[in-house]
Amino acid sequence: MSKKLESTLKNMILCLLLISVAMAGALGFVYGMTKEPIEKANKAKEIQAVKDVLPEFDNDPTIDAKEMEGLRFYFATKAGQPVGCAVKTFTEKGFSGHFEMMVGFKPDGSVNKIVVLEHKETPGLGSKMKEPKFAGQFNGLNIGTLKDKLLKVKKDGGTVDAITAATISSRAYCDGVQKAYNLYMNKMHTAAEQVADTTKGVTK
Amino acid sequence: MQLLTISGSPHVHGDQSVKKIMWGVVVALIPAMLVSFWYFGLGALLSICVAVATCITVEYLVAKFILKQEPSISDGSAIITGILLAFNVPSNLPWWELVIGSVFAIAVVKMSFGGLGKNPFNPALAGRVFMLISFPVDMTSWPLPVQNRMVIVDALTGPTALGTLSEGIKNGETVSQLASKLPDYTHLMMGNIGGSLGEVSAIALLIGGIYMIWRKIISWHIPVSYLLTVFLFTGLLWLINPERYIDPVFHLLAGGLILGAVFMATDMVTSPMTTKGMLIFGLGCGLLTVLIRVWGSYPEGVSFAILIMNAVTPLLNKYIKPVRFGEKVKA
Amino acid sequence: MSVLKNFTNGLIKENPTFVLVLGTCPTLAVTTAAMNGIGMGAATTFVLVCSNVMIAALKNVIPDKVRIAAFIVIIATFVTIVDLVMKAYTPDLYKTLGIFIPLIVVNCIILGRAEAFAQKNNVIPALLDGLGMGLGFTLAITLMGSIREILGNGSVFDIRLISQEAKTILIFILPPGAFITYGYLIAIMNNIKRKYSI
Amino acid sequence: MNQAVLFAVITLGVIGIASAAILFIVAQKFKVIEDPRIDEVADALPGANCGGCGYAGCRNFAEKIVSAGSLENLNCPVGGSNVMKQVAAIMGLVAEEKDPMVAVLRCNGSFAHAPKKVVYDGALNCQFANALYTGESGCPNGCLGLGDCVDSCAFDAMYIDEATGLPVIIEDKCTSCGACVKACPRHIIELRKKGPKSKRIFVCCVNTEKGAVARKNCEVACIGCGKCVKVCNFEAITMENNLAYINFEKCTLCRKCVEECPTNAIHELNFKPRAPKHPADKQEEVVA
Amino acid sequence: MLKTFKKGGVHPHENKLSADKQVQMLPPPLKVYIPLGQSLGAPARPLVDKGAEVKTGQLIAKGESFISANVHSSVSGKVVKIDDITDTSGYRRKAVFIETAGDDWIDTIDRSQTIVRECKLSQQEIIRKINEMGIVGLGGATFPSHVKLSVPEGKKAQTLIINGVECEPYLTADHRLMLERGEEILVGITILMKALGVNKAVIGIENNKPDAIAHMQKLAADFKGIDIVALKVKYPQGAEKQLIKAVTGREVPSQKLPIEVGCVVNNVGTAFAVYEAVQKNKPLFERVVTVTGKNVASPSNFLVRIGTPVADLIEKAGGVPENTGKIISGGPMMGKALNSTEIPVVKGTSGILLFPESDSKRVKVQPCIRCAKCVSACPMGLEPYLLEREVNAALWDEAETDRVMDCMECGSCQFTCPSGRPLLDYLRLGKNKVGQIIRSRTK
Amino acid sequence: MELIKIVILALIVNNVVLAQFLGICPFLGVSNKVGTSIGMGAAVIFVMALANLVTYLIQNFILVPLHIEFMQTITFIFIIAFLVQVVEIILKKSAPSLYQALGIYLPLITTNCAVLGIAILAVQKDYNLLSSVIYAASIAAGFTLALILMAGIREQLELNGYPKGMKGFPLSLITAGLLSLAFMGFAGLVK
Ligand SMILES: Cc1cc2nc3c(=O)[nH]c(=O)nc-3n(C[C@H](O)[C@H](O)[C@H](O)COP(=O)(O)O)c2cc1C
Ligand SMILES: Cc1cc2nc3c(=O)[nH]c(=O)nc-3n(C[C@H](O)[C@H](O)[C@H](O)COP(=O)(O)O)c2cc1C
Ligand SMILES: Cc1cc2nc3c(=O)[nH]c(=O)nc-3n(C[C@H](O)[C@H](O)[C@H](O)COP(=O)(O)O)c2cc1C
Ligand SMILES: Cc1cc2nc3c(=O)[nH]c(=O)nc-3n(C[C@H](O)[C@H](O)[C@H](O)CO)c2cc1C
Ligand code: SF4
Ligand code: SF4
Ligand code: SF4
Ligand code: SF4
Ligand code: FES
Repeated sequence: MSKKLESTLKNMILCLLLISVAMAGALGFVYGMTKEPIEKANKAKEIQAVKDVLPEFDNDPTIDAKEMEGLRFYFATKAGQPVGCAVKTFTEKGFSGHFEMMVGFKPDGSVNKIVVLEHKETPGLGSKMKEPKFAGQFNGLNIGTLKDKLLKVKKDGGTVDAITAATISSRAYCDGVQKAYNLYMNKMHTAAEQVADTTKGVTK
Repeated sequence: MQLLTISGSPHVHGDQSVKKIMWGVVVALIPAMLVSFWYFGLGALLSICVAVATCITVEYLVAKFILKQEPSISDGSAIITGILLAFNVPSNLPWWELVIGSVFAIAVVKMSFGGLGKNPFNPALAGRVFMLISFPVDMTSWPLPVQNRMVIVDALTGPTALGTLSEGIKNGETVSQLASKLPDYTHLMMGNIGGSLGEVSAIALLIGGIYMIWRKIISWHIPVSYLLTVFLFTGLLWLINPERYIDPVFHLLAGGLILGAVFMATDMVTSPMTTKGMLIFGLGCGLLTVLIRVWGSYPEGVSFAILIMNAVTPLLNKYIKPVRFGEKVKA
Repeated sequence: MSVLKNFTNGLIKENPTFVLVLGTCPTLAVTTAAMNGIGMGAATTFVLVCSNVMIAALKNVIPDKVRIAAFIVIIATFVTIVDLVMKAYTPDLYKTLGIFIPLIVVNCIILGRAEAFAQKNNVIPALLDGLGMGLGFTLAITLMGSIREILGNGSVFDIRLISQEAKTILIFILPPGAFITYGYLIAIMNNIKRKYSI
Repeated sequence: MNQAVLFAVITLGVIGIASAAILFIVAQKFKVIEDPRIDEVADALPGANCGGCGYAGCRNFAEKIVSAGSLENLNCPVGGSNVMKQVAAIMGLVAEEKDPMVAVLRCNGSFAHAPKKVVYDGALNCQFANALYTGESGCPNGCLGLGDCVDSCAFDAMYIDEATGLPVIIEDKCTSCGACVKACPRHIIELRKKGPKSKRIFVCCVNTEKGAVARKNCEVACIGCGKCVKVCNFEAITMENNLAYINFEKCTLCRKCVEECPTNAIHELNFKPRAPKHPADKQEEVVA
Repeated sequence: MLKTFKKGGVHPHENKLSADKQVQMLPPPLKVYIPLGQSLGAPARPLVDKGAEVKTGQLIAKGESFISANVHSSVSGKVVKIDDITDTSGYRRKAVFIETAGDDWIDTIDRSQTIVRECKLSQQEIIRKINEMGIVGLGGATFPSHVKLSVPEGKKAQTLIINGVECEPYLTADHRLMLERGEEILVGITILMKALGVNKAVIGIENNKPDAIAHMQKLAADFKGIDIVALKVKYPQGAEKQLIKAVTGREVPSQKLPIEVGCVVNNVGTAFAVYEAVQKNKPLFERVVTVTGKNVASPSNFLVRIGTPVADLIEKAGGVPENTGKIISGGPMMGKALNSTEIPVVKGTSGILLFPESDSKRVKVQPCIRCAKCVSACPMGLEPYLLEREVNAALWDEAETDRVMDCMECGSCQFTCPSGRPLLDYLRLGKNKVGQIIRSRTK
Repeated sequence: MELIKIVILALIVNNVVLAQFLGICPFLGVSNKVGTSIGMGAAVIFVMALANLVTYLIQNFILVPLHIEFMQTITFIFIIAFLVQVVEIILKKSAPSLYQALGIYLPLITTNCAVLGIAILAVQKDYNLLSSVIYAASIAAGFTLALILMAGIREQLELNGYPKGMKGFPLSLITAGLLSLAFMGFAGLVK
């Protein structure tokens, strides 16, 4: 083995500097390479989530997405006609606190479909809210038709069948959907039409 | 004359033995067992049999074939684990889940550490928590006391008193609104309520406890300091806001507190060795129980509280020493 | 020493997971499913191989006093590369592995091998050593992931073994299950090793 | 390329230079004089600071090694035996080239040779039994058979023979670490030269009582008759306190004494069984 | 409420089979083996040679170091040899072998039965006399009494406590002595008080000897400053520190002597021996020994010459039953198991106990279940279960900080342990080792 | 209130070791003696608080303004390693007794993935400077808690004896598993 470099101040600094610079350069290079794919991946994911909860659309809902009270609203149009709005909503009431979901509303305010995006609920319990058995019961549901326009589990006098032994998660789920509904119906309905108008304008 | 025997003193031995202690506990468990048969019928009997049989078999097999030591089933400790494990589950728990829980309790929690006397955690409790987390649905659907004792699995289920309370409070209801849904104290004393097999009757459990104290199997320190802590702590909360926090008597009688304080916190293997340590142990159990019951997401905190204090026990043993003779400066 | 031995060493005799018991955090954290094991293993192996090779190549120009600092920079670079690449091309896996990708940088296996092996050997053995260690790690955590997934979720590599509705022993995909599974796997490994005196 | 690369390079470069400089200055300024071996040992260790050795990092482990001065119970699981060998070299702990040694049991008071006179029923611990009484056979020096030595052996090189009640040393496994020698309260075990082809001759008794008393308790006791001393041509045997001792440095393995001993207290190990009265054979052995 | 000590303690079956058996005087045996080391401390140096003729009471070995006691011949006859004999220690030690011929006492001994109450000797003279006559504590520890009576500089004795507790099951020697020689004991106590310069003495007697309490109370009325205290029955009340605690409420600090709290403790037998030595010039060459056991034909109390082989005694009590499994010198809680019947009675022998085979084996050892019964049984406030583990793991430093040296080997812990663990075996080992370490440190 | 929540969450509910699986290597390595684990714990608390302070500054005053967040891992680990070394050297010289008590654990901390992990997590959680430091300190205190409990149990196991086949890591891991089981009881204490 040949002799190692001495640990003098000069050598130390030089070596570290060189390695740092080289490595940082390499990193910057890779960063540049992956920057776009990462952004694309992120965007694809966002759009995918919207696609999951809404009927077919042909615009890019991420462009005009609006933010309000921590909720994010994506407006979808097809051939200039509004087909619905996907709301990225959340709740803090889960068994393990915060979780996020995407709720797709049709223009009339009824639910098209709901997906859970991110959650920490217990596997096998709260996590069952992802399964169609539970999530399916919301499809087509219009909260406006419910008593007091409130979404509640049966235990609390509502209509939703809670997941067995996971009432807390079910309640939280309802809470998230309710929040999305309220904002959508009260504040965002008009915005949806505007978006539809602008896209119409564009397509025309 | 035979060959003489040589050994160091003492040459006589008292009349306590591990076997006697363990069977004494089994005897002390009988009143609660009878109550559970009465209210939960055949299902209770079956659960106890399944748990005990599994515990004994697993202990035998592990000792004999894995640890290659002499199996010591006859000391009866596995029977206690089995009974207490069954006591801690709903009587309609599917039998195979109880079997898995028992295997965990004995094979993992007890025998992995070398068997009787070596385990740092209470096997029955760890087994129970294991099942609670693994099979939360079945472990939280409580059968109501039965009308027909010959039915094994009763379809009728309902929440425990603590479950009702916890749900209600989380849902924003007040104690007085909930009062009508909660069982009254006589029911809590007698055991005519939904809940785990063995935890329902406060009286039967206390009889067992007094028997054990009389037989000098356990000392009073842990149960008394445990129960007293819960009483005082919940009492304080109740005084602060009786609408948010229910009264201390309810906390004493509901759930597995008495079962835990009398039979499980007192497990000598996993509790401290000095009286001062025992008092602190009881205090810790009490505080944690209330903490979990009142603010945690589990309606019942006894199992977790005792398990956590089990973990603290070695430290208590290390730092809390008995008062040595001649330690106090002369009177 | 045969060159091949550098490679096989990490698989069994000095398996980083079961024998050296290093890099325990990812082993416990990401093994909730078998697939995660492969992902994490691949990422770690990549970093291990690249940094081993690089360190072996540069060993003579790095002064002793800044050795560790230099190693860290090198390792961290490769970790960041993996991080970026995974973010770009396997975003879902990246999400499940979460913070444990950047943490590869402090994974004891990597720095340990850098110090113990790469620093003292040439490029080829260092490469094989990294590959062996990485593969040993991958195999081990995939095994553990499979066990936990089967017991806790009733599936393996997302292939369902029992019906969705059937009950599984949930605890195995929760933290206590991780510790306990790992504990028993090491115990079994030790006993096998002793028996066959590997 | 772009800004990002530029900033990355600058940032890391600056941090790199700054750290190196600060480290250098701090290290110079706050220099503490230590045993230089600590550095050497620390360098030999993997430096993973994983704590696998049970100490707080490699350096702490190195300090421990240097302060302990031995490697007993100290091991680095990451580096393995290679690293430990290097460390041993730094510490100067490599066993100098010595004749290989092996543990030897110097008591033959088996159940048959030294029958029980009493039954012992206490803690299974030689040290305690030794403090309590002479032993089941009545011999105050003999093996108690409770296995303190077996427990002390970290290499599984010993076991208690159920039939004789005496420990047995497995020569191949014995590393001559000497743990058992220290463990035995009766000083029965001795490390002796392994000898050519493991051949050894030694007095298998440590009883210092007078001949008649010793003989009463054990039929294979050394009775201090002195015949072996006389017959040995190499002055290898000495007699002290009624007990003969064979110095393994001087013993030439001629086997004369073995035949001479009236109680068969002198043992020969790993010799070819001798042909009955064939002097030529004996001659050969001496040469070997 | 009767007085007792507070912490720990146990209550074994008392089995005082020989409580109402009068002390029988045994004739001198045919041969005696008189060990040279019969007290705590160094063995005495023999003054006679093989073939020498000796008289009963003659000094045959001199205690020469500070803690050491004289040894006297207990018979008259011829010295056969000075050789090793297995004694109570379980090991062979030097002893003087004497073949008896007649019973010829040295002249200075006053053999009359009259009780001499008055003692004109000064403090120093009393102590010298006690030293000369080879008096050692007869309560079990055989500590040379003259040493104990020489209160160290700067300390002051306030109370003499006389140990009439006899808390060991089976033993009745002290009990009988109090009933039969009460007055002599009281005179002995006044002498001890004088030697110590105290004017207060307390005799502690456990409540299972009501006759002795009553008897002593009646006699003590005649003596100034001597009180009788009845104590609740609890083992090991007879242990020095526990007795002081029970009687005075004071606790002797760890590793300190009773004098620290102004007390000196002596056994009733010692008081009697002191009486005989000082008033009658009689050296300590005989003592009361209880021979008992459930299948001993006639449990008895004997006045025995020191050096008598145990076999002789047992013969007198009905012989060794066929099923005997264990012979113990002393009580069942603290006594030593003997490995032969040829072992001689020594000054410290308070009883000989025969156990049938069925009671001789210990119960099966099981793992500790951490029941803490040993902790609550230990009168010294130790943690026997922990000390056992520490000794087992050779953690001597830890054992020392956990006060292994405070253990007085009473055996309460092992007695209570439901798992039958050999706690005391390990504790002794620990004391041994830690003692060595401590000594090597001070050196 | 927010801060108290952070403390409770970090200390027991989401215990780093028992629930988040960070810093397991030193947890298994240094938990054989209670005394040692107290020292280690104190050192970890100090270093983690300090590290989070510095990484917070770097993140918010260098990486974010320059848009080079991708350099996070490399700069953080570099800074942490550097910090630990400097602290160690200074401590050794200027406070040898403190060094004996805490300093010897410092090198072990560099490779404790909890330090880097928590620094990154604190950034992800968007904590402000104070919260970030408090968060790190309580996480480290949670680490210490787990370490000390574990050490107590292991000391007891060592004395009591255990099956041969379970010696070392298996026994520690199973004990940790049961400890983690017990700690699940704290779930939901703070939402
Ligand atoms: C380990 C464990 C995890 C749990 N996870 C959840 C959960 O994710 N979501 C939930 O609503 N309940 C969960 N629970 C159940 C709650 O504690 C509570 O029992 C239940 O939500 C309310 O009971 P119910 O649904 O039967 O009315 C869990 C219970 C356990 C034991
Ligand atoms: C080494 C040693 C020194 C002693 N020194 C004295 C002493 O100087 N004065 C004294 O009165 N007693 C002394 N004693 C006697 C003790 O106080 C005690 O009486 C004796 O050990 C017997 O007590 P026991 O039978 O309760 O064990 C000493 C004992 C020992 C072991
Ligand atoms: C556990 C234990 C029990 C004892 N029991 C008695 C007893 O019952 N009677 C007695 O006289 N001495 C007993 N002793 C001895 C006393 O502690 C003390 O040594 C003795 O009374 C001192 O008197 P002496 O020097 O005259 O023998 C006992 C000692 C111990 C350690
Ligand atoms: C008073 C007492 C209480 C006990 N409690 C329990 C218990 O709660 N759980 C259990 O598994 N075993 C219990 N046992 C039995 C035994 O101690 C237990 O199995 C050991 O922990 C196994 O080593 C108890 C024993 C006694 C004497
Ligand atoms: S303890 Fe050491 S010397 Fe003794 S037999 Fe074992 S390896 Fe050989
Ligand atoms: S050789 Fe020594 S240590 Fe070994 S069994 Fe015999 S007496 Fe015990
Ligand atoms: S023998 Fe020692 S440890 Fe045991 S009870 Fe008596 S004093 Fe305590
Ligand atoms: S009495 Fe025995 S079983 Fe109980 S704690 Fe003490 S040693 Fe253990
Ligand atoms: S991998 Fe987390 S500390 Fe080693």
